[in-house]
Amino acid sequence: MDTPLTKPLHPEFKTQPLLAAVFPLAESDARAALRQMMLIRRFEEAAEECYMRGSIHGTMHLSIGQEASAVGLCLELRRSDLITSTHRGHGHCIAKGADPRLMFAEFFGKDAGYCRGRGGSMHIADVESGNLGANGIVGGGIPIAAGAALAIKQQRRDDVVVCFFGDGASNEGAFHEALNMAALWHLPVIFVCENNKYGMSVSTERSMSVPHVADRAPAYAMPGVRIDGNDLLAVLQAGRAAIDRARGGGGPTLIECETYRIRGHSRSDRNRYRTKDEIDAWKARDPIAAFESVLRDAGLMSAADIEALRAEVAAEIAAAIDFAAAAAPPDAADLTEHVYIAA
Amino acid sequence: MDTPLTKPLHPEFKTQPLLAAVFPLAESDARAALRQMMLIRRFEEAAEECYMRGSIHGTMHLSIGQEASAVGLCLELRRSDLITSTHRGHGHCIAKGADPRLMFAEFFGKDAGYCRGRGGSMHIADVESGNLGANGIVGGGIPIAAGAALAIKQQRRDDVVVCFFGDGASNEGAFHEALNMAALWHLPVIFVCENNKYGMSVSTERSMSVPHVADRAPAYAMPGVRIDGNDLLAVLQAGRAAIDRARGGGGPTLIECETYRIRGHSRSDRNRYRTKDEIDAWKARDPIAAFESVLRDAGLMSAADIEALRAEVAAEIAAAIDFAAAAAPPDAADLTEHVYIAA
Amino acid sequence: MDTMIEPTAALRELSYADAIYEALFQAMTEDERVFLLGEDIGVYGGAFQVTRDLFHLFGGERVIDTPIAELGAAGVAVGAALAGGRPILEFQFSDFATLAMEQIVNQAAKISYMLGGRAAVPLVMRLPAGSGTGAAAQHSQSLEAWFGHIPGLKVVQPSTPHDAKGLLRAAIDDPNPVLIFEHKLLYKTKGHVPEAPYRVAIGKAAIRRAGRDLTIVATGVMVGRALEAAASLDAAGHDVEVIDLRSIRPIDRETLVASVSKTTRLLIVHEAVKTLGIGAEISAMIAESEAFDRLDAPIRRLGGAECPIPYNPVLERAAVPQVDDIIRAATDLIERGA
Amino acid sequence: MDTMIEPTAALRELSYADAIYEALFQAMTEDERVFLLGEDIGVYGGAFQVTRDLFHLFGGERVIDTPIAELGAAGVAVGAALAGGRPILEFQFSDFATLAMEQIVNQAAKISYMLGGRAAVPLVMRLPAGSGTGAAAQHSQSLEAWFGHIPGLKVVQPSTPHDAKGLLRAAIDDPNPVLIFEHKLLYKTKGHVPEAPYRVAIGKAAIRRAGRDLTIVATGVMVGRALEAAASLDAAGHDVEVIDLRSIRPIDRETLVASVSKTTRLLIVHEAVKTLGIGAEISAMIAESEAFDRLDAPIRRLGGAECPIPYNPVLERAAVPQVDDIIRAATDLIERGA
Ligand SMILES: Cc1ncc(C[n+]2csc(CCOP(=O)(O)OP(=O)(O)O)c2C)c(N)n1
Ligand SMILES: Cc1ncc(C[n+]2csc(CCOP(=O)(O)OP(=O)(O)O)c2C)c(N)n1
Ligand SMILES: [Mg+2]
Ligand SMILES: [Mg+2]
Repeated sequence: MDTPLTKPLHPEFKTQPLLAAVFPLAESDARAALRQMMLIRRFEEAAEECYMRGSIHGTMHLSIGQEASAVGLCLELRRSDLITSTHRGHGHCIAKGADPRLMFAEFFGKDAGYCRGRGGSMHIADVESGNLGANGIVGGGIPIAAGAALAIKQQRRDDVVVCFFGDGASNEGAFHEALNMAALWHLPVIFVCENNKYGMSVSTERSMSVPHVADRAPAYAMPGVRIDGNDLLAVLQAGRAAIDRARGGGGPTLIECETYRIRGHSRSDRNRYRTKDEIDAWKARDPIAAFESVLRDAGLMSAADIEALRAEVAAEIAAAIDFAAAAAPPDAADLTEHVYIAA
Repeated sequence: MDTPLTKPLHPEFKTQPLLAAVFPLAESDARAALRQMMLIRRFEEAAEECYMRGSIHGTMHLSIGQEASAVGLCLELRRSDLITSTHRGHGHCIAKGADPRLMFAEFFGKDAGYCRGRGGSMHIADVESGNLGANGIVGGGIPIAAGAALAIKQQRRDDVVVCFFGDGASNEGAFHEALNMAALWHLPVIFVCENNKYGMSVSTERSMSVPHVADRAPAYAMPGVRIDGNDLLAVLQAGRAAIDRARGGGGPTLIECETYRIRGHSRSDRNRYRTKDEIDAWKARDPIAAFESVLRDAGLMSAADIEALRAEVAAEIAAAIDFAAAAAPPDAADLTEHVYIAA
Repeated sequence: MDTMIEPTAALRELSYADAIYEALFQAMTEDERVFLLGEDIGVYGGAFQVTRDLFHLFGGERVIDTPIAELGAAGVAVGAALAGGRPILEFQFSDFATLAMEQIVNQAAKISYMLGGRAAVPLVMRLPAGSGTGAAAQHSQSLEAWFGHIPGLKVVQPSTPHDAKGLLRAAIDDPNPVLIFEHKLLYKTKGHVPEAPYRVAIGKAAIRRAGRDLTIVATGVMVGRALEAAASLDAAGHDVEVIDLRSIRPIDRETLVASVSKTTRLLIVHEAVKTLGIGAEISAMIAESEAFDRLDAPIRRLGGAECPIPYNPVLERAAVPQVDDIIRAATDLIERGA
Repeated sequence: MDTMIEPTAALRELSYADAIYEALFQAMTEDERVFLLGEDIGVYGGAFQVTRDLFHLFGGERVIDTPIAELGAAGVAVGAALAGGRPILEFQFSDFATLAMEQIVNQAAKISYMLGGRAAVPLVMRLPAGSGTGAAAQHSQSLEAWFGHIPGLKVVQPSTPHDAKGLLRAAIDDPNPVLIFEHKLLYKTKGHVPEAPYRVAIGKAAIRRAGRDLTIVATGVMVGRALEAAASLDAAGHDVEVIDLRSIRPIDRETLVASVSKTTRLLIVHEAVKTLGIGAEISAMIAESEAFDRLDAPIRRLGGAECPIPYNPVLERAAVPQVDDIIRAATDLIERGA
């Protein structure tokens, strides 16, 4: 695998070594990882189709092309570990263990959805499986993640929090305030920036005074790691190290996953700010295809195994959509329910 | 002069050399600098006395011990250059050229005051001399300074903005957002952190994940300079370099002036968070006494010259207080005047 | 300059979004101090395509894509205004102004007063607001009442393309900070917009339909719904006056008091949550006024439900007043006092 | 549990600040999930000396001095609440909550709803507010109405040491985000405070003085001024009822409607700027209620002047209602309708 990480890292921090010679995943985990990535991909494609057909309304931010960071990080997590997610959060939600049926039910605005039809794509959450929620506010989840880590620490648990956010979010004051506190208090949180080169239409060159988000880590005396975010094994390795560190009381780490969003920012994006060439170049670095070839090369899965898995996943998503379509909508009379939790 | 800067700086940035062998100030400027520092000191002492006597109400944040950073920076500024200041802003205001009479009139709540009695100490400003104002909100002035620099740049002026703020303010999101934009857009602004070791009661060790505020500069690809903020000549040198750089289109610099606030945070501070020893050690490093001895050693001013200057300054402050005491209060009927500027 | 009728030619129509664009274009052409800043307002043309090609026409120094940093951007706008610029700041969604309240409320609104009138903050903020797009709770709020509570700010809410252009231009001319709440559902609505620059005075309501039986005061997207309701009510023999509030701060007390004194009945309709929405202020203002003694029915408000805006479209519709709700409330009021 | 009278012993008096301290101390002792965070609440004891020695008693993990980073601290509190903690966040001045509106309004207030009731944010925020200390425009605001406009939040404003303790304890028990506005001028006022823990229900107003001629609804520091005014009015033969609103969201509609139905006159007094202050909501609510038809005089509001709080003490006093203003307005109302 080639790597485009040509720019120098901040001198204090090294990038992770490329795909380790020794394959770092058990066979069952490898299959599970591929399945999760495929599930996310198929989920996103199907969500897009539903949106086009008009069975999903509102807006939607797809993570096609970014599956490896969600899956690589969450693979190493326990169910009692927590994540905070973003507006581009379907992948995180699935990776942490949510049920696509209840996710689609939510997108269809149904009462059976994770948010009882109140939240939709931008607020998808599954607190049961440890996902504290997507967030409509860029950077909104970053201090929340630090706070969840603080509570975990106070409770003497050895769980950790993984906080996903984008490159654009790292320009928000909330990023600065939260990373400072997390480092100061040695909180068990891993800050995972999915740097997909753009915050909506604005490239990192035009929004950030430093080339890489990881360059901001030293300002918090925090390890900053920059990796190929489309390489599942690289994500896994960096994630494992950071999670171990956090779990062991070593404090937070900032991981920057270099990746790319293949689709537009949201459904209304005309892609005026980037070239087709750029998109195509990244399509060629598809994280799923890359991991498939790793598995094939390692002899862990055959091409037929892989296609069978893809079919299995497609069937699961189709069933999820059927489930969601058949589910009942919420009752308009319940409009103001859940505004307050009863004491 | 000994220097307490023992902790290593961020490797990319060097501290300024200590007091240059060649004296960097014209004789008249040296006298003016000493006078300004003395004026601030006497102003602060007198303000404190007035407050104790009850002729000033509200609250008050004194900059005694921090005179060198205000004067060292402003000495290099033109009248058309701008500054933004803080809750601890009397020194900045005087250093930029305000009239102590109109400052005292403001503190006495008089109509002749800079803010017509509406602002008081926490909002002292003199737009005429280029001070856009103190600020009651920690960090509030930082993005404002960047914005003023943006306007200057748009207007093709070669003026600059000096933005004063404290160590505590550097933990605010506004700091991060503003420094990123200033660096990104190469704005003519100099960020001057007066690091006096505490944000109210919380030491930098307990509020910052890095030892020095200048350690945050690399996160914005901005030069970060740490200097002895009680050494007027060091401030002057660092300030001159940064101002020249900004004026020449080179973009922003972050200067961290290590200093100390001798008085409590505000009038209600019981100093529970620091020791008398620490305060005494810093009293021994008084920036005014230090500069006096530099001037004496250099043969630029005699002890008698210096005492004469001190007396001159004391008389000026006494006259300012008389002026303020005699001035008329605002008319309560004008309560809502100036809420809106007439078109 | 409020109503500038071009008597002969067929009336030129523009969308609300294009009317704003035109005001921006004209102000930027006439006054080089005027510049725009916001997220994705450059090549992208703005989330609602309001700034379109202004980046290409005026360049990156006058159409500035900011990083995603609302507090900082607002502070930059305040500073630029203090130093002689004429910034127009677009919040991508009004909800994100929650991040910038410090600069808007503590700085922009108060600097003139705190400095005894010795500084001005001529700052315009544009805030796409409201529900109806399925964007759920964090992208659908109507928070204009917050700003209406703050002395030092001016707040307008244009409901037509004509006013969108004219109020924006008045805001640009104004030496004080002005917030413009633009309802997202209005961007594509069309109406007559004169081409030459004009101003609509801030602080003046507009009587959109004269009537004798009831005054409906509506804001933003509700103005159209109130007019629709009025047309229905007309068919039922009820003659309703519809007032477009236009300005949240200051409120045009005079026009409202005169109307209610005439009709003796008042219904207020807005999308923002009812509790502490602008309807509360209008109701209280009328109750304190000389119109109080003329009231023949209790003052009634229709506002948003006491919940965040939900995602499900049926719930979302139920969360804010619709034409039927207005007809029902109006009928009730008219019949009650009769 | 609202009024817990200790019949025999002499009534124990505490200051308002000490009453808050006691509620914090008791809750922290009983429930180890409860912790404090804020600026200078540790060794310094809080800007208003409310947290005093709690840092020494409970240690740095339960009394956390945050960096000066209000948005981040609020987000940390939200996250901790989601993960099983019971954070109590002190804003050093309520004005600084302007920096945290995003987390308070978009996150804390809406998470339960957005997640269909599947998560709770049991978060208490304490906000020292109000003018009268010469701290000028950025340290003297009364912004409670903003939060009263937001579904998902609860907002209280205790006026006595008794309620300060009881409302805070109720807020700590509450699974929803609750904001407590504490007027700085009240911290040193004294009153009876039972030692054992007790709760004052959120959402219930208190009739502080029964009367027949006029209802005065007051909030926070204005309750004392209204009672002073009532005593003066009594001497002039006017029998005034004084209601302490206590809860801004939800409002105790029932108590207010009953009182106004009885007295037929209503004066509302608060320190916050009059326009769009809580008085607007109360006025509108009464105008919509069954009490409307019983009104013998227009509803009247006294609120803060339409300006930022000025520094000069004479101007500062003039900017908010004083006892004389209340007497004048009350007399006018009573005589007008008579
Ligand atoms: C506070 C805030 N500002 C702006 C937006 C509008 N917005 C939504 S996503 C987005 C881009 C975010 O960029 P990034 O963090 O890089 O995430 P990505 O979309 O690339 O995954 C913007 C500007 C928002 N939702 N919240
Ligand atoms: C946003 C905000 N938070 C808190 C405060 C209260 N406060 C005033 S000054 C201060 C300490 C500021 O520390 P620093 O920036 O280091 O400046 P210094 O006082 O040391 O000069 C605090 C917490 C404030 N005024 N504004
Ligand atoms: Mg991105
Ligand atoms: Mg400090």
